[in-house]
This record gives sequence, structure tokens and C-alpha cells, in this order.
Amino acid sequence: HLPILQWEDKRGLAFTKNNLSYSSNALVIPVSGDYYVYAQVTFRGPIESCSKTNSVTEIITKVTDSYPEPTQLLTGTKTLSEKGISWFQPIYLGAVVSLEVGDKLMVNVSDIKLVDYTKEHKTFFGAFLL
Amino acid sequence: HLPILQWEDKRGLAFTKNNLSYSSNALVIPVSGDYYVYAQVTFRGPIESCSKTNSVTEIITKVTDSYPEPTQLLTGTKTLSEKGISWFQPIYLGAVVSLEVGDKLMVNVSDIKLVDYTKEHKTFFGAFLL
Amino acid sequence: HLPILQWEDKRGLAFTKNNLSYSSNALVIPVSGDYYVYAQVTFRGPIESCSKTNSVTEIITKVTDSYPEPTQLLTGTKTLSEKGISWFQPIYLGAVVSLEVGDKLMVNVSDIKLVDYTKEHKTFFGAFLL
Amino acid sequence: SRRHATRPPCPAGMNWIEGACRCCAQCPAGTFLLRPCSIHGNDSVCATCPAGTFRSQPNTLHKCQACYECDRQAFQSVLSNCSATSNVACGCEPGRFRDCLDERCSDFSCRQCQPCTGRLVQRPCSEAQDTLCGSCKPDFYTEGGECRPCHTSALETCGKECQRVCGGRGSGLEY
Amino acid sequence: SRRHATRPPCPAGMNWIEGACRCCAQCPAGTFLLRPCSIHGNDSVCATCPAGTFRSQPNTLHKCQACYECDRQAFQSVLSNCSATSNVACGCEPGRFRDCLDERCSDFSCRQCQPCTGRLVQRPCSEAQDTLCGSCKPDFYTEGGECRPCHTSALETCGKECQRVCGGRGSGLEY
Repeated sequence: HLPILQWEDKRGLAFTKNNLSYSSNALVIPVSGDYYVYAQVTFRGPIESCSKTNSVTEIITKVTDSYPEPTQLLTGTKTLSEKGISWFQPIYLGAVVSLEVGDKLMVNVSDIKLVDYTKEHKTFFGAFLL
Repeated sequence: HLPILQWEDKRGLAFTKNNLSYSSNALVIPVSGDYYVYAQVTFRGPIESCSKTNSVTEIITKVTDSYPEPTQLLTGTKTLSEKGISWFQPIYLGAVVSLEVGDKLMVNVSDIKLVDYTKEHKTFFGAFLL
Repeated sequence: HLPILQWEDKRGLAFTKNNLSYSSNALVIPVSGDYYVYAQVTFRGPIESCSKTNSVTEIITKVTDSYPEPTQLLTGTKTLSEKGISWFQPIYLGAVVSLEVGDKLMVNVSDIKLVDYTKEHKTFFGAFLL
Repeated sequence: SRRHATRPPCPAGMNWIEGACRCCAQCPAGTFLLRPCSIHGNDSVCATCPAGTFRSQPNTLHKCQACYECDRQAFQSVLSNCSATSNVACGCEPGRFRDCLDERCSDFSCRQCQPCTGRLVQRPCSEAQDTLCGSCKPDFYTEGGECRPCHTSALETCGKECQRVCGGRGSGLEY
Repeated sequence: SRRHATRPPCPAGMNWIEGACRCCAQCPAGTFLLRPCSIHGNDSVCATCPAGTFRSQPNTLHKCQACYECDRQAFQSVLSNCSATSNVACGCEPGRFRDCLDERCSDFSCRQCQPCTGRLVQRPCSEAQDTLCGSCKPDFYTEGGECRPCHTSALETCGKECQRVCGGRGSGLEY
């Protein structure tokens, strides 16, 4: 599977409430219902690495005890046309999904080394019950 | 007008509830109020077609019995710089709009052949009452 | 600081309600709580200006009486690879933030001359209480 | 049909008003529905679209549509101002033509018309398209895709196009 | 641990059912949980995945996953149709190979295999990769990166590769 992002859940702008908790890289759903789930990842490059990147992908995934495989909920894939020079590419995803108590939400990316983790207002992830 | 996208409203991650129904390519508003309306379309190319595409456009439109013309609610237009090689370009749109009972919401695109319809988590459309 | 965008708050699709008011370029928070804040800015160019633009930035900022400096809540930065020819680049941002009564929300951009202000459905800004 | 199942279709010029559970007269173009007709029979009240907004069709909407603006940064000019019944119409400043983003051309920038330096103008620049330049003007000759005036040409390059100018000088006779 | 604090781990083949507060049998692959088991002991009711959906593993989910579709615009072809227990599998139309977006290759377009005009095929085109062309075929010579058939070569360029063809003619002897 694709690498999973880790998140800050307390400091700065980050917070969890209404029993929506964060543990081992996932938001844990406290009560079944429809949630608006969203995430933005800012990718940036180029980075000194052998692999020549020509695309970036962000996926919001659901893991549940009711099924052995993760389910891809939302996916953003963008090809990159900036060659060689430094580039920035934000991908925002958001939609309503039906979730069950205990479901876990995670964000996967195509290449973790390309993620701009330096500022909390550039890469973020959240969900709220409707 | 621009082509209108068709949507799956029952299978997989898709669902409708609270009387928000889907019929003839449109979400039909059951009760007047403010709704957060959103849609993502993943465009991809190139496709073998005479027309040389250098931009893609996604528009969320409202049609109402109270007015003979559709109203453009949200528009995302992106020029393409990837020449010849295969490219992917997601466009996400979302905002709060005031809607009346019976209003219909649709998604128009500049070129339907460029829409990636292959996976439900790449192209999606929805709305919820605030 | 980066230039602040001005907004239409009454005409067309624009509206304010539930005491969320708009004054001197800012949305003013009437009651403390968690808000989903969002904004899309469509940038377009090139414009005949000495500065050669190779990126555009949109920032949703919070100003509060409790702190002398603005806080950056959400940021979208995109590099541009389209050279010389006319280009369009929408940036959408949205997330849940905790706000206090009296806080002010604004949208800053890297270069105001690059903002497509011509159509209300291409550039928009809003917030709603969860 | 497009109509809500339970609603009877309204006669021409009238729309169904939810609150009044009946069809009421549409507001004419240039106005919007200030107060909808009521169930007890008083009629809709329409009001003129505020400045900066318009409605080009009869309607029963609560607001008018916001006018677009012309993109001055892209050298657009106002062909006709927004009125209560029509949106603004934008064109290009003199000496520029529309470079459309796509066939709809709802978004366009205004690029400078190319000057046909040393060439005949086959079709002048217009709103819709750039100047179409033709072959070299008389007394001009082509060199590297450019049209150069004959007098500046060195005698030995005095081709056919420049006979008239260098003819008199080029054949060794002191003119 | 991954398990909810208050839930005891379920034996193999069973999942915890919130409403029933007990572990119940999983629905087999190809089906989904139509009605969960209840607290008073009646078992879960499973139903087959509706057309266009699938579940490749035993589960206690309320819905099946929607099948993907092959991208005909990108010249993909269906290797195996979606079934109740497996997603669609997409490949490339004949004469094309997968141009993967990234290592995962979950997104790919099918590009035409290159023809080795005048060259030996070192490795034929396959789903996974383009044809690998080798050196020029016998009786072909290289010129500007292209392989040209010997007979058309003017005699003076009749290099080593073409000896067999021009050798008989090229050395001044009338053949």
C-alpha cells in the first residue's frame, strides 16, 4: 500500500473533539453516520531522488474491522509538468461518506518525501459529522 | 450548453438520503435552505481527438422552474501545460448556496471524453443541508 | 502583508446570515465555535507586468483582537508552468477551524492583479458554523 | 417532466409559487420577486434589479444575477454596460483581438494584433481574429521570413521583387 | 491495539457486530451483510452483491464495492469482467502497451507499440513494455538514426552493411 501520513492532533490549529479521536495515524469514528471528510496535501519538489516524479497522488482511505482491505474513499491524482525547477502542488479532497463506529480514516500519498509537512496551514486533514 | 455528467446514486460509496433525490442527471432539492454543494471531476488525456485541448472546465449549475436559463453556481477552469504526454487534472469545487425546493443541481464539463469515469473515488458530486 | 481581497456580500449569489457579517474585507465571527471555512480564488494571466510570475498563493487568514499578528489558517501555493500563453489556475481551500466571537477572516493573495474577479462563480469565500 | 409531480403546470407567463400553492404572474425581465403572491389572493410584488445586477428573462426569483465585469488586466473593453435586463458585454481594446480559452469563449484575453511589417494585409485584425498578413509589399523582398525594403538590399541580392528599385542602378549603369 | 478497547477479539471467520454486542459470522466473498445478527441470537443475513459491485473478501459490510471501469478513451481493454467476488481487470488493446502513471500502475494509458521499421526486434511489445528495437536488419544501413533498405542507397554511400547488395554492383564491374 501507499505510505500513510502522520498528523499532529493537539498543537497549533489541530484539535479533536466530540470523541473523534486520533490514534496510530488514523481518525477513529466514534458514532456511525454521514461525515464530511476532507484533506489537503501540499506536495513540493524536486527532491534529490533517483525516481523521476511525474505525478503526485493523495488518497483518503477507510480501514474497518468488517473488511480486511482498506477502501479508497477519495483520490486526487495530478501529473506534473514543471521539469527540474522547484514546484508546489496542493491537492484538496472533500466529500460526504457514510461511516460506521470504529472505522478509521487515513491519508495515503504516492511519495512521502514529496509532502510539504513544514507548515500546518499547507497540509491538513479532518472530518465532521453532518 | 456544456455537456452534463451522469452519476451513479446507489452502488458503492454513492447514496442519497433525507429526500435529496437524483433524477435525470440532477440532484433535486427537497427543502429550501442553504446547502454546501461540492463536486470533483478528474480530467485525463490526451485522447485521440482532433480538437487540441488546452483547458478543462467544471461547472456546478442550478436549473429552476422559476427561470428559463441555468445559473452557474461554481466554476473551475484550468489550462493544461502538459503537451502530448498523458496527464491527470482533478478540479474540486465546493461552497454554500441558497436553494429552493425543486431546484436541480447538475455538473457540466467542457469535454465529456476527458472525464475519468473509471473509479468512483476520483470523480464525485454531492450536497448537504446546513 | 499580502494584499487582501475585497468581496461582494449582497448581490447575486452572495449573502450573509445568522449574524455572520462582512465588514472591511473580512467575515466577522458572531459566536465562538468550530466553523468550516472555505475559499476559491481563480488566478489568470499573463498580465503585462514587469514581474515574471511563476507561482500564485492564496491564504485564508484570521485576525483577532487577542493577538497583534494575523494567523494563517489555510494556504494554497501552486507554481505555474504555462509560459507566456494565457493561463487559468483555480485554488480551493477548506477546513474546520476553531474561532472566537469577534475574530475576522480574510483572504490574501500573492498578486491581486492576477485574480479573476470578473465572475462571481469563479472566485468565492465563505464559512458556516458546525 | 421537469415539473414537480404534485404541481399542475402553470399557464404561460406564470410560475408555481410554493408558499401560495398556486400559479402567480412572473416578474418581467429587469425585476425580481420582492414579495411572492399569497394564498389569499394578493399578487406578487416585483422590484427592479439593484445596480450591478440583472435579469434578462421573466422570473419568480428572489434575487437578480450579479453582473460580470470586463477583465481590464486582459485588455478587455466594455462593449455594452450591464443593465437591469442584460449582462455586461466585453470585447477587446483597439488593436487587439480575442484569444479564446475554448470554443465557448466565455473567457478570453485580448492579444495585440500582429503588424504586417512590410507585408500586404490580407485580412485586417478584428475582435474575433488576428490580422492575416499576405506576401511582401511592392518594393520589399523576403529574407529569412522577413520582408525587407528593397533600397536597403545590397545590389547582389537584388532579386526579382526589387527590379523596379535596383533595376535602374543594378545593371552596372551609373544612374 | 487496533481493536476497540471494550470489544473482545472475535474468533476467526467472525466479526464484532455493534448492534448485537457479539461476534457473528462474516458474509462470504461476493455477498454483503443484508441484516446483521441480533442480540437475541438470530444470525446475520447475507445477500449477493448487486450487478456492478463486488466483495473479494469475507465481510460484515452493508454494501459491496462499486466495480471500476476500463478506460476505453485510453485504449484499455477488459481482461476480466467484474464479478461478485472480483473487480474488473483492465489491460491494453492489441498493439499497445501500458504507459503507467506511477509504480502502482493503477492508472495507465495504452500507447501504441513502436514498429521497428528496418530494425531487428530485440524484445517484442507486451502489456508491460514497448517493443525493444535492435540494430538494423540485414541489407539495411543506418543513416540519421534511421534504418534504410540498402538498394535505395546511392552507390557512394554503400557502406559496409550493404556490401552484400551493392558489393556485386558497387565495385565498377558491370553486374
